[in-house]
Amino acid sequence: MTDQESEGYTMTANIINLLIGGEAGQGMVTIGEILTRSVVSSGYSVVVMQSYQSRIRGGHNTFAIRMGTGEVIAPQESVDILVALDQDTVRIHGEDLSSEGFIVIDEAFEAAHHPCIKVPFKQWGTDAFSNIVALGVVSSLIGLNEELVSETMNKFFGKMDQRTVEGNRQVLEKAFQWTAEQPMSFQRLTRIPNPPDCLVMNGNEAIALGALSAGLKFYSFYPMTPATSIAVTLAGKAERMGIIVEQAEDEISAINMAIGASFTGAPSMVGTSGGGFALMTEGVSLAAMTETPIVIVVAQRPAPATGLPTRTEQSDMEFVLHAGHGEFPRAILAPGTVEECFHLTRKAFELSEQYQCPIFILTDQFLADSYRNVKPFDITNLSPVSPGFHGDISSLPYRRYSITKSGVSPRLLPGGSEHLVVVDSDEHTEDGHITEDLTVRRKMVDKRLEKGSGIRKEVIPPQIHGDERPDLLMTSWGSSKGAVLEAASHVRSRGKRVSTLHFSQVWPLVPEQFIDHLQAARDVVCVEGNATGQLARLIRRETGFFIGKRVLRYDGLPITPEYILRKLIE
Amino acid sequence: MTDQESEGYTMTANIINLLIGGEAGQGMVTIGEILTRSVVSSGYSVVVMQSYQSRIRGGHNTFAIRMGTGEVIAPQESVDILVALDQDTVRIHGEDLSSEGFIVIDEAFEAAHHPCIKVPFKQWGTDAFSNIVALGVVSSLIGLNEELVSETMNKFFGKMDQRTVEGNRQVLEKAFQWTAEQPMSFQRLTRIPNPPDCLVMNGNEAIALGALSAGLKFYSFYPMTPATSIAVTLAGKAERMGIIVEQAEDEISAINMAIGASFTGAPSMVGTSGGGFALMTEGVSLAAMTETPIVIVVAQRPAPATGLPTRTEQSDMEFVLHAGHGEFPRAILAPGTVEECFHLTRKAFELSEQYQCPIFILTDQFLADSYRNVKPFDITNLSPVSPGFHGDISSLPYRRYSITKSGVSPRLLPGGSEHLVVVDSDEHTEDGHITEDLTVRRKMVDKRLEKGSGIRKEVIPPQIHGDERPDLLMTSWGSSKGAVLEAASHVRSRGKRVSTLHFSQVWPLVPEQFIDHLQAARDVVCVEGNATGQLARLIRRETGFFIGKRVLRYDGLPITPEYILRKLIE
Amino acid sequence: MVTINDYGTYETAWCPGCGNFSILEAVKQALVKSGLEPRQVLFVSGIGQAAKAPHYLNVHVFNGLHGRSLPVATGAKLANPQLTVIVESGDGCNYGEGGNHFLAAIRRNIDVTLLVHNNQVYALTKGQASPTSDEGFITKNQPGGVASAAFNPVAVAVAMHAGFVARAFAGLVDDLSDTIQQAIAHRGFSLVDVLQPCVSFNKVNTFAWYKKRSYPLTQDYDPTDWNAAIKVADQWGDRIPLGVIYRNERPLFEKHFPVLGRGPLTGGNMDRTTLKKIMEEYK
Amino acid sequence: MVTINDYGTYETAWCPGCGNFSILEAVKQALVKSGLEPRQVLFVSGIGQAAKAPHYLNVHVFNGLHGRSLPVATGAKLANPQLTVIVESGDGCNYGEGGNHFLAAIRRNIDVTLLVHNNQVYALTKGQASPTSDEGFITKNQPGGVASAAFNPVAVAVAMHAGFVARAFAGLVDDLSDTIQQAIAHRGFSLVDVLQPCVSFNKVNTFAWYKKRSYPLTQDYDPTDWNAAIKVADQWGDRIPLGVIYRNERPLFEKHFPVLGRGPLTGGNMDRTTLKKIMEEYK
Ligand SMILES: Cc1ncc(C[n+]2csc(CCOP(=O)(O)OP(=O)(O)O)c2C)c(N)n1
Ligand SMILES: Cc1ncc(C[n+]2csc(CCOP(=O)(O)OP(=O)(O)O)c2C)c(N)n1
Ligand code: SF4
Ligand code: SF4
Ligand SMILES: [Mg+2]
Ligand SMILES: [Mg+2]
Repeated sequence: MTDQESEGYTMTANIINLLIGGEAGQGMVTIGEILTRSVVSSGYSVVVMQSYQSRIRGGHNTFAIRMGTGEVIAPQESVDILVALDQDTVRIHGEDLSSEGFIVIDEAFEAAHHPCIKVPFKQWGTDAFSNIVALGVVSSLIGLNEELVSETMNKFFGKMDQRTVEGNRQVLEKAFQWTAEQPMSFQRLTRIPNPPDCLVMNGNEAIALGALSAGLKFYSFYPMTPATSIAVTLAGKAERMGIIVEQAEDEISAINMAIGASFTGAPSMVGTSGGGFALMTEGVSLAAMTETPIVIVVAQRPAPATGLPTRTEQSDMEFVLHAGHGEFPRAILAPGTVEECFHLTRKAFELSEQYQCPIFILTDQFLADSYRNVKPFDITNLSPVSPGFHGDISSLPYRRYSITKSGVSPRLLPGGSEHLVVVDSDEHTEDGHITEDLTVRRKMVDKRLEKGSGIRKEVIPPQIHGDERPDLLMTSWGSSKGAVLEAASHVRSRGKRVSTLHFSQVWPLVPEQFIDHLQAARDVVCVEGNATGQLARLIRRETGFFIGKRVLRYDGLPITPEYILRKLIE
Repeated sequence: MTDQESEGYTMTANIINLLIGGEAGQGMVTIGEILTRSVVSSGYSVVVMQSYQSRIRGGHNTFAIRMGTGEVIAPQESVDILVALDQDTVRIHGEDLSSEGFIVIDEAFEAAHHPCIKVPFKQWGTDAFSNIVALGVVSSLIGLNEELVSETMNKFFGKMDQRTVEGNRQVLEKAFQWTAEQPMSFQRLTRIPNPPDCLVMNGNEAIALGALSAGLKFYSFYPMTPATSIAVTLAGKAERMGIIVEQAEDEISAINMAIGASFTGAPSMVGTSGGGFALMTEGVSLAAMTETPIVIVVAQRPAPATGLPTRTEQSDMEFVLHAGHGEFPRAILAPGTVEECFHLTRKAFELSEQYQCPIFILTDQFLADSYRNVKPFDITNLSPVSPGFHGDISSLPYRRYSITKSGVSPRLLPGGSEHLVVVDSDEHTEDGHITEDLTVRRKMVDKRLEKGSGIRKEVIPPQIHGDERPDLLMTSWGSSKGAVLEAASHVRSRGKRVSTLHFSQVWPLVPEQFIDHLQAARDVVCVEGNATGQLARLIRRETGFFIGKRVLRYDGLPITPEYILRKLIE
Repeated sequence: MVTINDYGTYETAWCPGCGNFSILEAVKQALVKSGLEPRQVLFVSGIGQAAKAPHYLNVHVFNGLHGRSLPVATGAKLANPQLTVIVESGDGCNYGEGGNHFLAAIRRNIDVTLLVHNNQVYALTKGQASPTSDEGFITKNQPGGVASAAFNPVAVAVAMHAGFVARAFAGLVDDLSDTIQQAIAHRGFSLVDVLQPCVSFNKVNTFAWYKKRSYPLTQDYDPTDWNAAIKVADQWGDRIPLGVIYRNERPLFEKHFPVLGRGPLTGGNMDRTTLKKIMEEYK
Repeated sequence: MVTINDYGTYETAWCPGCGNFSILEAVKQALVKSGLEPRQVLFVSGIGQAAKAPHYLNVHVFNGLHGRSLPVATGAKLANPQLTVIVESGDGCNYGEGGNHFLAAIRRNIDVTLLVHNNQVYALTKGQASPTSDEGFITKNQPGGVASAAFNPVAVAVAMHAGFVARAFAGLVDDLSDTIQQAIAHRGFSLVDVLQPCVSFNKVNTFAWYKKRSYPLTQDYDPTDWNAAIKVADQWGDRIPLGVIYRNERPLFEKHFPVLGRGPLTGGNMDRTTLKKIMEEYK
């Protein structure tokens, strides 16, 4: 972003955007994670944006931490502190430096014309230590407490022998000292007296924890970026939590396994990305037909096909909405924050158990990998879902698909009672057996679709913020939530009446919840991480309201406030 | 249908609807096909509606031939001649008899209170002959020429020894004689003097022939009703036509094989139904990303999941429209007649070669199995598609994905020139190599989507029939074409101004082609073979126009004129 | 005590004379001999003529997608290891569409029994070649004859050291039910490939064809000897061995998951204390 | 004459020290020794670290979906039998996601060469178990160790009488390129499973680990003897045989299609006379 373009975007006081850049394998993520944790422990708010390539060593990756004393809700493009672990980082990100920005760099590298601090990274030990030097230098620059950083680092590295711990500590200390001695003035973050207890986690971890809190018992998957870290998180806790995490031979197996597990009573979830989800679509239809609860996480990345496997995009909404042959109800939750990842995953389990159908969580690489500070979840009052039917089966023999007004039939678990449970992927009678009776067919279609009415009643209304009769209303969904809110407040600060309409659930849409707002706005623009404006199209389909203006991003990077502001000017 | 319900539906003179009912394995299809061919050879027009169960023996199946002296365009529910090969047929279809209708039945069965002709089916020989008796009796009743039926039968059975041929002929002769001697008056079809040469084929055969005429070289598939007969048709002609038909290990393989074959230059097609198509969705996205031409036939049947495997439905339009992760252009052709099956398949090949992307043919069991009389296709002037680029590659080195204004890049075939051809499912540079350059990414997305503009220019406009400012406009798509037209003319005959708007291409939609008509109508009703009104939703999405009234059918049977009339009254 | 009547009698959608009837009979016998009550047993099937079988049994049934019964069975068994889980489906289902799951099930060695009605043809879809169709087999879809070699599931299973590998013939109901009983009793994955005449679409591999070629393994055959087993498994064509061809005591998949020792994974509960601790780790 | 330079030199995205480099080198050598020019050769790959290899070769490339290279290769080869078609991809790609296609390719015996970079791990996705990971192998996704038995592709291929089955080691570039050359020369489906150390995610099956255990088959070993081959194929763990393990002269898939004798199936033409005759049959 050139200075000119960023004009519209004024830095908020007491916010620092730090970006670490380097090759894969240089330990950038390690510095980044320790730093993030230290920053949060110091009471600041963070939004992390990770950007990496589909390779294990080399290339160019970045780990950006935007931190602040107030609430930080979005990533930022302009960089205040650029930690360059290689020369490429200077080349690629030098131009992103903000007016007060500078580069932290090894003395061996060139900073071109940019302001910089050259650090003797190798001075205090081997290569292995230079990451700790970098950590120390930036921690000191930001104004973090050395002791706190040291502790965070030790906790992060886990069990190590005393000598290593001591060695690390010394290097960190020296880095702090060296930095203090440098003749430079940089606006540190204001100290926060009694920092509140906060968790640090990314979107995928929050989904995993949300699922555990909802009583998840079975997770099956086939590895696929950016969904894999859900599996990693769950696998690491599986034994302790008494759940099964199984890597399947392919995605088809993953979803069918989860359906099998759910059928016998285990709250089940699968996670994947676009291409893997494509392979699951037949299973989605199976879950719908057999009325088996299942939660499906689709972590989006740029497509078609393999696309950009490690980048972000919001281009699978329509695919997920229509995935699976035939017609059946579903819900699609699209968390906008890490907290929402947790809570909407819980909601997904509740909906799926209640309506016995597939429920989706639609996230993306940006949110999946974005660490944030979150207030500890109070799980004391959160209960797990309780699969199956708990009342009396009044009419015998038991009929798995007995036709009810709500479309929801009493679900028993095989082995859980005296009754036999029969389910079928063919059209079936109330007792679950294959049928070719076309009258029954019609009734069963109606029954299944009727569940949609129930789901509709539980839709999360879109969040509306800002002025009442705005000149500009921005609609958005999913992970761009913070960026849109922040962009709106910037526009507002320039005197424009502006509001935002953000969807954390994109299906079903309930027009009454938002149509007035759309109609009240002079201009409506939809902000989406795709090339065609999928939400805008869906809104028109459901309400007739046409949104002609679009801020779209599809280069693999997340939507930022600056991006929106640039595009609004264009 | 009770008499009361059918009130709205007056029989047209000189149309007979004959329905043969019986168990699977009784040879009903054999009688049906010979009869259909004989009827067409006699110069009549036909629409066949086949209805069968997902089993090989037993159950209850029907083969209905609606025939007439004028144009017959739709199936019919009320039955004029009911050939009951078993007692169940009487029970199930007795009530469908029209006012002049009667049953043709073995003397061993009961016709209840219905008018009937009891035939001594076993009188002239063994069980094996009784189908020929049935054939003879109804042929005689309709007024067909015995010689012609006999010839058609021999042709149908193919090579047989002289004794069998003679035996069959004698049985047929006796059946004709016997019928002539019966004391009954039935309004035969008016003889047609010099019947024109006509072909008899069903929708799937027409797709196969259309594909052959378009230069198809490679067809891969995994068996799935109701698509399999495309494969059967092509397999039977493969060697003669110099093409390959390969049964794959699964649908995933089928589409990937076809993509591989197309990449090296063979015009390729796959065919499947909903569940199999679900497994192909990742491949659809691959074709889009690698820009490999491919034609995909989706023959719909009731879903979700296995549903009713042998019945019909129109519920996969939205699924097909959004199938595959990511965003890319496509076209969906939905033939409404057997002729359209032929011609739109050709168009699919042309579009797919021209725009190097997946093109869909969306049909259904009703049309797939529906035999019709069609005027012989004049293939003399139809040329095959010519894969690849035929001009000079001006800028070297050759770049498979060179960015052009139209989005279409010159496509060379590997081995077809001096140049190397590199294609990639990852985002790629112009020369086809994997890239993580995000500027290139954006350009490539734009390039691929730009092809959509070209496709839009070639959209088949929806067909509009009837009154200018109608009281009622019926919209429809695909296989219900004839039924809607016929229903409209019935409504019109009762003095109402009515028109129809039928889509044989459902994507892209070009609003300017039809929006005026929608707006000019007092009432608009959409007629669809699904439970949710998918075309109506799509029209609203693309135009904002809301169609509130719907005639939907989702019991597995095709839409008939009578069904529409009944629902319009409701 | 459980009797064959407990497993019910249903009208079927099969052709008269089909080998499926004897298999159904043998399955019932095996269940009774195993002393299993209907509600202890879950049958999982796919789509095909064979896959309809569970609808004709009075048991828990999950009739899923074509080719995907093994994954469903795996999930169901892991979630409730107390159920006896049996997959019953066709050769197309398991070796064609579901080939990858067949390999994975063998590798896992989960305690699921797989009964394959192997009629060497896709019957429900009206007679296409299946993976087990012999090379040269002619159908409407393969008018020039099948061009691929036939898949020998028994050989592949033995090569992969599957826990229990047997072949049986629908024409010998008692032997078949014995074999099924053993397969159910075996702790680990067990395959019973059942030669099943299809009278409508396979006019080559008929009852007589199987009858003539198949032979029972002798008493002294040792199914625990892999070297012997792989050779026997390789036989097909003129001589087709019947019986338990291979068997071992490989560790059970379930044993790798301590949690499975604690009964079904049924939901409705959540270890709040542990989860709270886990949350702490994110501080 | 073609030289190694014709196959180009590219920057790679692999880690320093990765076994993939030697495989790439061996592939180039084999292509040169086979006297093939770049434009005669089509490489098809899937997704994974191994699957990037074709991008580092100056050849025709189709880099498709994870697990689906064999079907693409099959279609490509059928449509243009004049191309030398080589699939190069990982163990996850071919034995995991693509397991069903592996079985089908063996059954077809189409003239395609399959080179599997077998590092016993999913590398590109950062170190999950692959089908060939040994039981007990620990990863972040399998913290309790892999619970399934390792897939032995060589044993399965031999059990299925694949046309050409070999195992090689990335650490022995000359042998490897020899083996690849033979695989290319073989008419029919050929598998070369290449032991490939992954320095980033497999700290168990390292260069040294493979070096220590692998041994070349002796001169007098007869790869046409199935009985011997299946036993050798079964070896894994302490002793890992290298070389051509099995080979036969099964009929080529392509031979079943007379049309393939007439050159590539390239479109642009249509036999109008025959089609007119066919149309007549619908009268
Ligand atoms: C995904 C998918 N593909 C194809 C089909 C169609 N189909 C149904 S049954 C069947 C073949 C069944 O063969 P097999 O498993 O051998 O059973 P059989 O009928 O011979 O007993 C096929 C291909 C389907 N239902 N789903
Ligand atoms: C359908 C689908 N599922 C999952 C992935 C994610 N994925 C990419 S590479 C890979 C594993 C690669 O392992 P392997 O084939 O052994 O190659 P390696 O990286 O080890 O060389 C996976 C699971 C994908 N791209 N597509
Ligand atoms: S078609 Fe074959 S397998 Fe199916 S029921 Fe009939 S005989 Fe049995
Ligand atoms: S991760 Fe492993 S396989 Fe991939 S390049 Fe690095 S060493 Fe090689
Ligand atoms: Mg079968
Ligand atoms: Mg690997």
